[in-house]
Amino acid sequence: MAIVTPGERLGLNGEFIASHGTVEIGDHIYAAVVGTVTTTPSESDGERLIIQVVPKSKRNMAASIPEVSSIVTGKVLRVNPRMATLSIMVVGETPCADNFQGVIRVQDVRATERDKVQIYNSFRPGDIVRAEVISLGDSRSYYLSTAKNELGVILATSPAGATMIPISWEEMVCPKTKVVENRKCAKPVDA
Amino acid sequence: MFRLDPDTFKRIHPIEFHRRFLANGIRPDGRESLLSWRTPVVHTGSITTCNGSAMVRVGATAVLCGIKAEIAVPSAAEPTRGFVVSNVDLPALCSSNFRPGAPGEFTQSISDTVQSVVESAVDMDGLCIEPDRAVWVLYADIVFLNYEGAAMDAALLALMAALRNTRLPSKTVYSPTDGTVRASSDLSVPITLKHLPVASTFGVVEAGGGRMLMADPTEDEDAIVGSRVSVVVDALSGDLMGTFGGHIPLELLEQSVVLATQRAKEVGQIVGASK
Amino acid sequence: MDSVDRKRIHGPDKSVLPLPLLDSQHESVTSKTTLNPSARFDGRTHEEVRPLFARTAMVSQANGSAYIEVGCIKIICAVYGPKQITTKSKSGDHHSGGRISCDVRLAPFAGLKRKGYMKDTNEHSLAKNLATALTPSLLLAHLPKSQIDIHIQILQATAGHVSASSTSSATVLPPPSFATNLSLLLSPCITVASLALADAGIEMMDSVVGCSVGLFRRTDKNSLFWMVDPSEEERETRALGGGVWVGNAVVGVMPSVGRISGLVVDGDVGDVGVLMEAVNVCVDACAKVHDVVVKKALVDGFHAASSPVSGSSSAV
Amino acid sequence: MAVSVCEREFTLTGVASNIRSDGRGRSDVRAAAVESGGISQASGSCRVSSAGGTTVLVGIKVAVGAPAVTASTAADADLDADIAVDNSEDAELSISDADLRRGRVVCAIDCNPAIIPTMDPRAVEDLCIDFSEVITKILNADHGGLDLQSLCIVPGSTCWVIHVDALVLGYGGNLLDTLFQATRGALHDTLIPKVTVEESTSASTGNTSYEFDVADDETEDLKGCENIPVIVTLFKIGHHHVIDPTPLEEACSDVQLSVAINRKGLPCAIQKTGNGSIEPSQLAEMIQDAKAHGATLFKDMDEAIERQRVRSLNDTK
Amino acid sequence: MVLQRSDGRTDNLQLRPPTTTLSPLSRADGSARFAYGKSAVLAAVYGPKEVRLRDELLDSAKIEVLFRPLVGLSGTTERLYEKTIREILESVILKHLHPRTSVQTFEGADDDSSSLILSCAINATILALMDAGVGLKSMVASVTCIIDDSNQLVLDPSAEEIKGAKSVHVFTFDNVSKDVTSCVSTGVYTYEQYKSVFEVSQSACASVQAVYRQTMENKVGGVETVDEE
Repeated sequence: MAIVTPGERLGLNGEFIASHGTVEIGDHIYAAVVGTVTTTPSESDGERLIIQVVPKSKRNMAASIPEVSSIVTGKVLRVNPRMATLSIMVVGETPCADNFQGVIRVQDVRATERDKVQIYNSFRPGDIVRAEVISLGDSRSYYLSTAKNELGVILATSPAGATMIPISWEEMVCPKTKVVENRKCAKPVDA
Repeated sequence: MFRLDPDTFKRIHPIEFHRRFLANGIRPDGRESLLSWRTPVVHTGSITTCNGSAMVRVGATAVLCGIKAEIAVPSAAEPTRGFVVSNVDLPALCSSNFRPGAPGEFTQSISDTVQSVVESAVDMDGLCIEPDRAVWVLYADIVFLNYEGAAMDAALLALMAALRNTRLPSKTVYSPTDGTVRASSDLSVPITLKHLPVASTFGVVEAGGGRMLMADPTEDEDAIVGSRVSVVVDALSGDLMGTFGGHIPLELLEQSVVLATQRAKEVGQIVGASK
Repeated sequence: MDSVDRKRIHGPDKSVLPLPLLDSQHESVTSKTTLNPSARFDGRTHEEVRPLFARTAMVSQANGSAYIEVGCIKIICAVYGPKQITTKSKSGDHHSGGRISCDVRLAPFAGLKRKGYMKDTNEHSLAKNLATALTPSLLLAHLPKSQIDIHIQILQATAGHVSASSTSSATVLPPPSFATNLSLLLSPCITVASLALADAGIEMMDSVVGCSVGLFRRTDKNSLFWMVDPSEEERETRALGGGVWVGNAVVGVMPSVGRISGLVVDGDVGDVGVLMEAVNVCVDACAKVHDVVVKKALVDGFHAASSPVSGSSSAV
Repeated sequence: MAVSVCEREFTLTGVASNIRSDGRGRSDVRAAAVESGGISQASGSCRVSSAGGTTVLVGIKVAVGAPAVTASTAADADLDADIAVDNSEDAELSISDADLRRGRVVCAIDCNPAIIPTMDPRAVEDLCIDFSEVITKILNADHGGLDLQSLCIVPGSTCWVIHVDALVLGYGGNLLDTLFQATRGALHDTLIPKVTVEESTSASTGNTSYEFDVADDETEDLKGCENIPVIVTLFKIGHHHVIDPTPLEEACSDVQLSVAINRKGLPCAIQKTGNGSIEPSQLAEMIQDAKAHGATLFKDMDEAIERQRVRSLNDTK
Repeated sequence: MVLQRSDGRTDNLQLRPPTTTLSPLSRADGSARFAYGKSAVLAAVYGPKEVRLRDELLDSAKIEVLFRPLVGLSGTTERLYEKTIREILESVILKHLHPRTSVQTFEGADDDSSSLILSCAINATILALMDAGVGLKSMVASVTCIIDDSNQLVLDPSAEEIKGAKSVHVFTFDNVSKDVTSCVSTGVYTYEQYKSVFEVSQSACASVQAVYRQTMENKVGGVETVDEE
C-alpha cells in the first residue's frame, strides 16, 4: 500500500471527510503524518468517505496526549479528602511520551451516592487506575472520572507486597494476609 | 483480569515486567542470558574536525567521542606531562531522563571516573613538546547520542577507540623567542597508549531467592537492578584498572572481576581491529 | 564566565592551536580564485544543492529522530513529547494549543577550535530561527497544554582541518569563522528537525525543508548572481567565480503548499528582484530535496519501524 | 497575549478595509519624537517616543576592550580574546584577520515586564534578548554601516567596544523599529575620545609593542553613522500587512518581517518571525513596501538628527 | 627489617586509631567527626524531614548527600563521592519506614588529600546517622588501602603514601551480611593484589566497626549518667 508523507495531497474535501492524520487546507485534504491511507464509509454522510492516515507503529503514533473522553491509565501519586492526584502514563493503548498529571475529584469517583465517597476508601497511593478524561482541567491537571463500571483501580499492591485481588466493586483482598481494603475497583472488561 | 499489551504493562509496572523476564533468565532486548553482553560496534575517524574520533554503539546506546589536540603550558611540578581532559556529556537529546543544562551527578561522576582511568592509560610524557614550555593537551569530549544503559562501558570504549585513532602533527617546532609552537599540517603520529582499559558494568539483581549478576543492564532494566559495579580491565595485560561499585556480595564481586577480564579480551580485539 | 564551570573536568587554564609550520604557509590560499567564473568547485550548477544524506529513527529513546549529512556538516536531532507544559504561563494560554521548544547545541569538537560547553548566542539564535521556521508547519492547535522538545546536536559544523587523509587537496583554506558559518548550519537544521518531527508522528501541514543561497557581486560588472547551497569553500573563498560574496539568504520552505515559513537574509543583497529570484530558486530546490530525500527518508523510516516486540500480551 | 475572536475579527476587517482602529491606513505611521543627548554621562544618548506610547531610551558607552572573536556573548569573546592577545599569531587559525582589526558593538536591552503587562515576564525577557541580538548582529556586520575598522586601536589586542544599552520606558507596539531608531540616533550623538598609538620595536626580541594614549578632552564623531540602516518591521494581518502596529494588531499578526534598509534604499538584512507562513509573491510585496517605508524613515531620521545637531550647536554658542 | 612509614608506623597493615567525636554540632539532628590521622570529615544529618514536592518518593525517604571540600568549590570528584555515599546510604538506611520524607547529610572535609577522605566521609556519615537515630539495617565501615610502587599493600595510607601509589582502593563493608557495600579502586593492579586488598580491608573494617560501637556506647552510657544525676 502506498505510504504518504506530510503535505501529500489526498483529495478534495468535497470527496472525503478529513479524519485523524489529515489536515484540510482550502479545498484540499493533505496528509499530516507518515502512514497509509484508509477510507471508511461515513454513517452520517452517505456521499463522502472518511479518510485518515494511519501510522504503522506505536512509536510513530500521532500525539498520545489526553483528550476529553479518552481512557487513560495512571498511578495514584497522592490523595487528600478532596481529590486523588494521578500521573497519567498511558492514553488509550499508547504509553505517553512523558507523564501528564490528572486529578480525580471526590465527586467524580463514582456515579451514585457521590456524597458518601471517601477518597481514602477509593484510592491509595501507588494504585494503578483506569479513568476517563472529562475536561482539560486547569493549567496543572486534567480532570478525570472513574464513574463507570469498567473504570477504577486495576492494580493495587497490599502493604504486604502482594498484588491484591478484587472481591467486589468496592473491596480488594490481599492474598497473603487476607486483609480486605476498600477500593473503587474497575470491572474487568473481558473476564 | 485485565489484559495489557506489553508496552503498557512495561510502562505502568516496570518492576513486574522485568521480573518476569528475569524469572526466565532472558532479557527484554532479546539477549538469552543474564550474563550475555551487547556486542559493541566501533567506527573511527568519522568527524574530520578532530585529531581522532570514534563512534561506538552498544545495543541501542550510541556515543561519539571527538579528540582535539591543542597546546598548553605544562604544570611546574610535572614539566613533561601532557594533559588529557575527558568530559562525558549526556545531553537531553539522548534520553528523556536527562534535562538540558548543567550536567547532573550521574554525568559528573562518570566524567570523573573516565578521567581517572584514562590518566593511567595514556603515556602523558609522550605528549611533551618542549619540557616546561609546551605540551599537547588532548580534549576528549564524549557525547551520547542515544542512551540505553552502559554509560561507563560505552564512554570509555569510545574514548579509547578515539585515542587510538588520534594523530598528531609529525613535526613540531617550539620557538623560544615568542613561546609559540608551529606544527606541520600532516597528522600522522599516533599517541602512545600504555593500556587499553575496557569497562564492564554488572547489575546485582535478586532472583530465585538469591542475588546474581546481570551483565550490561539497559536503562529500562535499572528498575530491578539493586546496585551496580563497573570493572575496568586492561585488555592488553589483563591487569585491573579500576572498580567502581555499590552494594555487592564479595563472591559476586570476585565473579564480576573474572567475567570482566574475559570480556575485556574480546572487546579489546574489537577495538584493536579499528584504526 | 567569571567562575570556572565546576561541573566539568578542566585541563590547563589556557590552550591554543598550533601555528602552521612556515613552509606550509607558503601554500597558496587563494589558488582557487583563478577558477572558471561560471563553474563551482564541485561541478554543480548554480541551482543545484549538494548531495544530502538523511535518515530517520536514529535515537531509540526519543519519540522521533533524524540525522542529516550535507557536505561536511553532520547533525542529529531528537524530538521528545508531546508532554505536559510544566512552567506556568499566563492564564488562558494553555487552552490555545501546544508549543515547541528548540535547543541547538554544537558538540565541543564540531568546529575548528574546541568550543566550551557554555551555550553561546550563536546556538541561541540558531534555535530561535529554527523555531520560527518550524512552527508554521505544525498543527499545534491539536495539542493543548503540551510542549514538544526538539533537541539538535551539531556533530560537525565545518570542514575538517587539514587532516592526514585530506592532504591530497593540498590547499589550506582560510579558516571560516563561526559567525559567518551559522546560516550554513541553519538550513540543514530545519530539514533534520522537520524530519524528526514527522518521524515522531507530530501532525503537520507539510514538512519544512531548509535551503540557503549565497549572493555574489560580479567583480567586473556591478551585477549580482546567486548560488544555491554554497559550500563552505565557496563561501569563504570570497573571490569565487569572479564574484565577491555579498550576502546570503536562508529559506525554510513548505514545499507541498509552496509557502515560506522561515527567512533570514544577511548582507547587501541588492534589489528585491535579485533576492526574490534567489528565494524562488531556493523554493524550487527545496521541492526537489523534499521529493528526493525527505520523502524517501520518511518512507524508509516507516518501513523500518517494526512494531515493538517484547513477548505476547501479559495479563495482570 | 490572548485575543478574543471578536477583537481579532475587528482588527482583521479593519486592516482589510484599510482603516485601522486609530484611524490610520495600513501604511501610515504614528508621529515619533527624537531627542538626543539627554544623558550627560553617556558617550551618546537618544530618546524616541512614539505617539502610540512606545518610548525608548538608549545610552551609548564606549570603552577600551578586546576585539571580537566571534559574534558570541561578550563574556565568551573576552575569554577567547585573552588567548588571542597573548599569542596573537595563533589567532590566524581560528579567527579571520579582519575581525581582529576592528572594534565591536555590544547591545543590551532592558525592559521591566510591567511595561508590557499583556506578555509573560519571561516572554518579555526573551523578546529583549532577541532584539538585542538583532541589533548587535546588524551593527557588527559589514552592512551595518559603522566604520568598525576606525575603532581599532592596536590590531589584534585593543579596540573600542561600543556598549549600546537600551531601556524600554513605554510600550505601544512596534518596539524593534523604535529601538533601532533610538540606537541610530544615539550613535549619531556619540563622541569617542581621540587615541594616539605609538609603535616601538624592541631590538632584542624583534617583537613590536604598542603604547596608546586616550585623550581626555579631544573627541571625534563615530565614523559611518549616517550609513547605519533603518529597520522596518511589517506585520502581516490576514492577507494584508501594516507598519507601526498597536499592541492589539501585533497580537493579531501571524507573520512579522523585519527588514533593514540601507541608505541606498536596498534591503541588507531580513528576518521573519511569527508563527505563520507566507507565499513568495506576498514576500516580494512586503519587501518592496519595506523599501518604500525605509526611504521615508531615512528622510525623517536625517531631518530629526539635523534638527538636534543645529539645536546643540546653538546651545553651545 | 624494621619498616618505617612516613608517620612513624612500623607495619604496613597497621590502622591508625581513628578519632571520633559525636554530636559536635548542636543544631543538626545528628552529627559526627571522624578522622584518620590528619584527614577528617565532619558530617551532619537532618531528617527524616519534609521533602520538596518534586523529590517526593511514594514509598521511601529521599536521601540527599552534599559533600564539600575544606577549601575551594566542589567539582566532579565531589559529585562522585556524593554518589558513592548516597548509594551506600540507600542500601543501609531503612528508608521505607519514612515515605515522603527526606534525609539529608552534609559532609565537610577537613583535609583535601585524596581518596582517604572518602573513607572518612562514609564513616563520619554513618556515625552521624546513628547519632540522629535514623534506622539502619547494619553498620558499614570504610577503609583505604594502596598498593605502593614496590607492590606492597599498605593499609590506611597517609597523604604522601597515596601520592606515590600504583593503585588506591576504598572499600566499605557491612557488618551483618559481610557484603561489600561500596568499592572504588583506581590505578593499575592485578587480580591477586585486588584479592589481598579484599581480605585486609574486611578485617580492618571490622575494627573500625568496633570503634563505632565504642563511640556509641560512650554516648548512650553518658546519657544514662545524666539521667541518674
